Amino acid sequence: MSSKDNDNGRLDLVSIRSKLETDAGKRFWRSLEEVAETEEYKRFLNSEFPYGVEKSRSGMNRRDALKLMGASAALAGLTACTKMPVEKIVPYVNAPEEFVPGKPLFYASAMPWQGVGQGVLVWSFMGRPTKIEGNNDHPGSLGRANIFMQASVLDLYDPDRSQVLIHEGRVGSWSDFLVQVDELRAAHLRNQGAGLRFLTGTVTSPTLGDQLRDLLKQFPQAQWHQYEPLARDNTREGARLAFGEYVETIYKFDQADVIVSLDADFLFTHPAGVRYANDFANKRRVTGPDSKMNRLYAVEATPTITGVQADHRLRLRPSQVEIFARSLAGALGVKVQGLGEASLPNLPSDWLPALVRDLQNHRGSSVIVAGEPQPPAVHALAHAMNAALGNVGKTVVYIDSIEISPTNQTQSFRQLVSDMGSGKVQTLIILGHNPVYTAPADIPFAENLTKVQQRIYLGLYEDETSVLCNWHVPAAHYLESWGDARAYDGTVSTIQPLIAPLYDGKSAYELLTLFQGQPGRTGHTIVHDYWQSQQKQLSPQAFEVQWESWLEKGVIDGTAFQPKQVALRKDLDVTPASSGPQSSGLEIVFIPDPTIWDGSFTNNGWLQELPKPLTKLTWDNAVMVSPATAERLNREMKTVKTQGPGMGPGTGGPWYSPGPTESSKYEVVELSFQGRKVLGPLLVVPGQADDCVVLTLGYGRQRAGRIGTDRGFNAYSIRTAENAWFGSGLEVARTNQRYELVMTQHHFVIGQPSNPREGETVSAFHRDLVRVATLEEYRQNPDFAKDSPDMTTQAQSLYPPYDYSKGYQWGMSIDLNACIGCNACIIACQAENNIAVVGKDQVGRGRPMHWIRVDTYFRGNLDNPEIYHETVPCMQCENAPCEYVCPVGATVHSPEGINEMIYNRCVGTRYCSNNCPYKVRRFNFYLFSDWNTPSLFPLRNPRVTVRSRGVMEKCTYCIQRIRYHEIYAEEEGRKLKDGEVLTACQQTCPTQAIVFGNIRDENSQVAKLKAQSRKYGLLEELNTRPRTTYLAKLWNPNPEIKES
Amino acid sequence: MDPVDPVTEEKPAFVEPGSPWIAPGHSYGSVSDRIAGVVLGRTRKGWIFGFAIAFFLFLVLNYGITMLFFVGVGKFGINIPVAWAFAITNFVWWIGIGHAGTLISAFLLLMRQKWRTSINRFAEAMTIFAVACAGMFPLIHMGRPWLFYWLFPYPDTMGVWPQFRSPLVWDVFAVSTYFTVSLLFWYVGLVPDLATLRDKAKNKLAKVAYGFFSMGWRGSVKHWRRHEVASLLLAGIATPLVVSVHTVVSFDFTIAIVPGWHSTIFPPYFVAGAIYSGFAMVIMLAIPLRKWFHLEDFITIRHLNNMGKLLLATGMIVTYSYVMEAFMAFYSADKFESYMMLNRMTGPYAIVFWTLIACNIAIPMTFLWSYRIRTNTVALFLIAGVAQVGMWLERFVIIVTSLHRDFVPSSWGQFYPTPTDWEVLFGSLGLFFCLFYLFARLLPSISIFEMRDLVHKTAEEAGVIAGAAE
Amino acid sequence: MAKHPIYGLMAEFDNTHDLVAAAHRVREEGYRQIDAYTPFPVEGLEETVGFRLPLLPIITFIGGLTGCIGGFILQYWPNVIGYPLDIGGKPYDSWPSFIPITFELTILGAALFCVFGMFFLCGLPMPYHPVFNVPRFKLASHDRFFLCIKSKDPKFSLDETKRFLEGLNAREVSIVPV
Amino acid sequence: MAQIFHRAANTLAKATLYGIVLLIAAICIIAWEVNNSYNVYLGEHQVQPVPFSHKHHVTDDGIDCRYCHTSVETSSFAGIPPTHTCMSCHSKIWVNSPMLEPVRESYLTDQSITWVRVNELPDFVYFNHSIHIAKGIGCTTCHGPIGDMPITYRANTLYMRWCINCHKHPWRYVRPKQYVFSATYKPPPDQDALGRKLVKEYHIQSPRIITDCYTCHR
Repeated sequence: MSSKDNDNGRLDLVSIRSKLETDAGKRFWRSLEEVAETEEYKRFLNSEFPYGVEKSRSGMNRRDALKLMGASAALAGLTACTKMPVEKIVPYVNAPEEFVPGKPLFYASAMPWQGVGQGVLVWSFMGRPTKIEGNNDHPGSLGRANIFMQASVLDLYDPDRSQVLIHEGRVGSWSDFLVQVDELRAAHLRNQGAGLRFLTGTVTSPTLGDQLRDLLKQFPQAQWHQYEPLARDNTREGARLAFGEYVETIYKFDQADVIVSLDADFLFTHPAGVRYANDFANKRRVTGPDSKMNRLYAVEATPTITGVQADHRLRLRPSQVEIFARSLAGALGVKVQGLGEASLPNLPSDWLPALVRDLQNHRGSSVIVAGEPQPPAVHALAHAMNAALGNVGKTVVYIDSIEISPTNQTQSFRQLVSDMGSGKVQTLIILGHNPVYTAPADIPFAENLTKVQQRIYLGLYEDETSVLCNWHVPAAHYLESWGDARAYDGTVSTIQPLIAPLYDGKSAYELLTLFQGQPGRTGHTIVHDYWQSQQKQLSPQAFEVQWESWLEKGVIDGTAFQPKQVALRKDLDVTPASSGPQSSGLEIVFIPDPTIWDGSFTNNGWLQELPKPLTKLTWDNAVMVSPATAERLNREMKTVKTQGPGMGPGTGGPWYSPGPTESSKYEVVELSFQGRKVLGPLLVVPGQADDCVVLTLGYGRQRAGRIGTDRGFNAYSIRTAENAWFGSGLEVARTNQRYELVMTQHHFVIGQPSNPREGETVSAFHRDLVRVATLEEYRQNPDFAKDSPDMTTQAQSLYPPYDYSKGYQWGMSIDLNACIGCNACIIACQAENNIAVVGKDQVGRGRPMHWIRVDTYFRGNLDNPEIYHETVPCMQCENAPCEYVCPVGATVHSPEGINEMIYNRCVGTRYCSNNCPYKVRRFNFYLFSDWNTPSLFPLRNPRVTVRSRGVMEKCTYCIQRIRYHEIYAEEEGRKLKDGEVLTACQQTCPTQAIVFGNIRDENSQVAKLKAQSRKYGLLEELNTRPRTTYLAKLWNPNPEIKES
Repeated sequence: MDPVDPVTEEKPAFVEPGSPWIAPGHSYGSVSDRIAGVVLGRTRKGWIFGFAIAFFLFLVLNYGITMLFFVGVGKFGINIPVAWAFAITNFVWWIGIGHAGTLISAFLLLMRQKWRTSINRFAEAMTIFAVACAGMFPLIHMGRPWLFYWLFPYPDTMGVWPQFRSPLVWDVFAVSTYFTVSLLFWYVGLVPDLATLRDKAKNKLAKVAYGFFSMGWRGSVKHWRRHEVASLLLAGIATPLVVSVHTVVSFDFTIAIVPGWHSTIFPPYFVAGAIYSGFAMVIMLAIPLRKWFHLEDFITIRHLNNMGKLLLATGMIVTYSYVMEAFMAFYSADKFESYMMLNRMTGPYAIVFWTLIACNIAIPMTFLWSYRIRTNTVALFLIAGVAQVGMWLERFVIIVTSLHRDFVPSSWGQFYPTPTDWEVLFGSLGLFFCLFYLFARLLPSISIFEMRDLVHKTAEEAGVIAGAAE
Repeated sequence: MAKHPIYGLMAEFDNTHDLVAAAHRVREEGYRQIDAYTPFPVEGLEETVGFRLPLLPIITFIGGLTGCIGGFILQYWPNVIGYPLDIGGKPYDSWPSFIPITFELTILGAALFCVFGMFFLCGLPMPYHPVFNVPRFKLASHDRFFLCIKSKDPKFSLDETKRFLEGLNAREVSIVPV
Repeated sequence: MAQIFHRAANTLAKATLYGIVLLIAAICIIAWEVNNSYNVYLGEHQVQPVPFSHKHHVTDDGIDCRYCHTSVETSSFAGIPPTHTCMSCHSKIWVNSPMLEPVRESYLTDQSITWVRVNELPDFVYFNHSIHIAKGIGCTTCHGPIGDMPITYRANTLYMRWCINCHKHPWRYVRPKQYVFSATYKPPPDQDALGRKLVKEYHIQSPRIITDCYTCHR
């Protein structure tokens, strides 16, 4: 814990590390150029296994052996007759002022995601950011965070990040780069910027926008292109189609009673997903039989986070959604041109009329949301329907576009590439987003890129794009740089660095300022000066005060856009772009990956290992089809001979020890779409629309890092600009290859009720693990979730019960009605509690480490089942079965009712896990925690022990947070207030499904929730007396719709 | 039989006429020489060959354990939910095998069964080696085996103690007590025979070694009397001990709430199963032993027949337990129990379950009724082997099929053995046979003094030496 | 008492019958410092050599009692007094859980006391003993029976005793040097 | 038959048996002692880059603990003074002392002084200074007679057993808050009565709560 403080008052990590790490630190930090060329480095890049695990699998080397011996001797030495090791302690020379050693600090910042600022609050321990929370003051976050925000801190410390400037494949120097930029600038100043192009993602940052505008002014012939693979072109174009201009739509789900989602995953993939999830859940929060709930109708192809929550979910192929939208618009009496007369043959007859009546009964309190995959016409229809239902201004609000320059990004990109092809581009500056990998298959970006003379790429990683560029400038992570970004409603969020750039990375601002001819300006000056220039009325001193307060809050007050009055175009024409009905063949659907997004998180171990919602697939993507389609394909698929190496087996073992491979090997199929082919393993997903094949993006990367390289298959390779989201005419063929997919939950029993008799999902209901009713049933019988008296915890015991009537008594309530299964709690827990990543092989062997998991169960028919998410942390049973079997007392109960796990006492018999009926305990079968990669050390939460090999671990109700607050409350001589201690999962949960607190305090939120009649405990008949309890799930179906 | 005793070079006082438990024509001296001759004679090629194989397997075990210690317990195929598998299966299996030895030496002694005389020594040795093999497994299956001593109560720097409510701590006490008592019992029995070997050995080193371990035993009346009392006392306390040990081992499962483990029938069921597998092992050791070392005179067909009958009897108890376990699972109407049983019979491990039924019930219970099969050494050996495999599978089924699908279906999983799993299983056989080969070579496999006593009693009963004592 | 250069006199017998008969005669003759050496336990000799009620069962019982009480305290003390902890909601003194270890330690205590008590009472280990000086004594662990009258017996007299023993159907009588 | 062993073997055998018993007992006692002193450097002076004397600064100069260990009342970590703190005096006094050369060098070169840690706990122990201060546990209770230490040494084993002893009987060690930073405080003869009063006054939680594992391990 020592270093000089730099000018920002934050620590320079490099010097910390070089002091703390002697050997490894030297190798890692001081001779990067050497490292870059060594075999070791290449092996790292190609390694299939994440940090540290690979070595454990393939045996050990001498150093490991010595280390293990040393470690075990040291561990044993704590109690055995061994002399303790001498440790050093290193103080500061000059201590930074705001630090109190040992206490965390919080800084507000924002993470740009889809170009939109997501407000974050960052924990900083001794100058190192370790954990991301949502920012309470930020409209897009309200203190909540999603998986990408939570996991972004791992990217900061990713050892695979590019660490040096690369010029023509070799380590370059920054000064050479400055010279190069100067030359380019001079040249382009001469030719007015002809041939100078900037390629960025979606830009909402006012400062960056200002810089770009300035550049375009300096170089009038230069052009600025924007491209992101998941660009919201359809949304933008839909708005323009409806209103004649680009406007942003804001939905007020907290006002909406009836919601219709047309292929829209607004709870998760929408840039405002965190806020929308919060608003949506608030309208579903039930406190008693009198409570009201909103009603969600979802029309979609594959079950999404949003669709699973729908009270009525209609499976339609994406192309059919448009037909549905047209029918609905027609039924609602929307008068536009080109509506058409098509209708859906397989639509249940009572569906549409019931939906229309429901919407019309909720004029002004309903909302129709069109999803990004749908063509502009559907978006325009949604706008028209919202207008017709009187929702505009109530549940739907329009504002100016939050982007600096809203563009049709696909067109912009296509134009750039064609200019590149025709030699019109001399200098291309690419600001991130790895376009070589993400470019549509029919836009030959990579091929034309080499025709550009000077290719400069600013990126976090050495990736597919960087290798094709002359200059690769390592980018600064958002936690290392200054910046700003607009939230979904236009509010400007400030981005401030928590740490000096680890690898001397540059932000986009700092790169552009070079081209602006102002090389000396730092990121701080750029952003600061821009905002000062916007506040000319303030004196410099007053501005500094203002600036500090903005940074403190993380948002700039009063920058939210005001609602804008827009009118539907009179001549709105929604005639389908392509004439005639869609062909009846297979339809291909592309969706962003629910864990690694568009590929920008491919090298993030937390997200790779995060089980995808529903499929619980980890470390891979799959070719997802519905059960009926799988059966049909199985009958009809032709076998083809594939060229090339194919997918390989995944992982495997020798014949006498096949490992989990045989049972989890999936058939690899060849997909041919518009002449392009890709191989992928076939996976059946219940609830998906028939005759469509869903692929997730972001996998199959060639150069991602040791985590992400060569995982899954690349769906971009068959994704065209025209069919960016879906298209028909897909052909699927059998290849006779098999590939191992690894899932944390086994769905092999779905659809095979005969063997074994009781399938996984059937038995979940048989065992009352998920309790569910409709709102109507609940009103009639509020106690439906209660255990029958003969099965409750009142079971007789010969032993007197333990006295839990004093002090704090911690408990948790999880509202299944609010939980949307977004997984944010899992990543929050992983970040908070230093949970290790184990790799695909280990997950396949049943050894994932997540302390909290989201179980998924299906009910009803195979084709369109009801889908339930159940979040399962440790139940903290009062009569914990794990405790009395531990031979060394490594797991005991606290007087506050927490089931404690003491790692340093654990000898690893794993008996506790066997005896845990909920199976929430996790075991370090190997040395899963990375003790070798220096850059990952500062990521760790210093308040939680990093577990070693051979010990059990589990959810602790974030005891470090409880103790932290408890100690300071004790010092102040007061009791803890309700809500003062938040567990990591609770704090991040976008829907506030998880509530934790003192159950003895009757006024605490958790006690009130537990008093609800919907409360039930898992497996209470075992007399475990769980402290974590659930609130039963409720549906609010439309009584007019009879579903089978 | 040579009428002249090779040691005394005189005609023995008498030769016994034979009885069900010993072939005719033996004198005190001849039994002593025959049994001691195995130990004091030259090393045979067959012994070296067999020992080499066992030692190779022992090296395999060492390899497996080294990997486990250095790389981690993840070398086993275990996971969550199946956190115990081969190692604990092996543990219970070996402990069970151990039980027959103590039962023969203690229980049959109390019952005054004469036929125990010729089998108790090697059965006790088997017990000790089996318990040694068993005791190794809880250690190597720990995540941090170097901290094993935390399971023992001692005043540590932390001021904490073992958690005495845990069956694993009970195991520590039960197994270490069992090992200690078995070792003592065995040693007490060996002392007079070590004196015999001391007196017979020609080699100076052997003389010193046997002399050292016989501690100066001289067969005095007072020695014999105390020896007899001690043997009886030990038998008296070893009999409840042997029952308690497998009861405690069964507590590892019954104390837990896992469906398929949490069952009150387990203690007797485990004890019966232990004796079943133990006798199977005794048979499997006795048959080659009598053949290779020409001990057919002492381990007679009647011995094998009796052991076959015991195998049959314990097998029937085991069968009854299986039936009751299944019956109770359904009769209890407990959804977890009944699913567990159904899953055992029809789930992914059904093949293992039905193999176990075949090995433990169908085959032995069909054939052991026949006298001809019980007295046919090859058939008996094979049936004992089948039962041995069956008992291993039984433990595997109890442990793995109960764990792999317990309460919460989302956490269901599968267990697949890894090379390390097989290494330690076969390696432990190597360790056992290494020890047993050494034992058969270095120590008398049959109790010499008790055989002399048997000769005496046989002769007495036949009137060859009438009323000698009175 | 005069110091004798010899330990005693050793008579060798062929069978138990002769040995037991001889032993009775020796006792009747008034000798008390007698010992018999046999290859297996022979009944009916204890009284003749003056063997009283064995202490061993009492020692074993004490061992068992020590193990029992010690075992229970070993568990009771840490759980209730030393460092009480809430384990699975069970009371600190959940004595039924302490029974197995108490039982095992009872057995262990009894067995250890029994075995070590036996060796102690027998005076073992005693690798050197005068009787081993008799050349034919090695047959005592083979098939012969020996009766020894020790020189410290008040009635012992080398010649007389030797003559007496030879008259007892002994196969051979030899002097046992110290 | 000839004797195998010499007659001395009898004595030797018995002596060996008793010897083994004695040897085991001796090893246990020695191990216990070594583990409680040598292994934890108990009372052992550590060689430090600067021979800093707490005795001189605390007793002779009367500097308060908190002058250097600034965060002891507010944070889990008491704080090791930055070089700047040393120089705030030593830029004025003892400016040329050769003993202080490393301090001056550190200040000039901006390189930290690397001290040898004296009171060290394992990483999985989350000791918190501020709560102990707040509840009336004095510095010397754990750090020993710091005012009499010319060179700092470890005065207690800091073993868990040692910690637990106080957590089980806090009334034996608690002192009035005004004496927490006193290096010369001696417990009064009626410590037990005073302690029980202070335990109530300072709301020190019951031994069962503060001997809970999660008090220190997380």
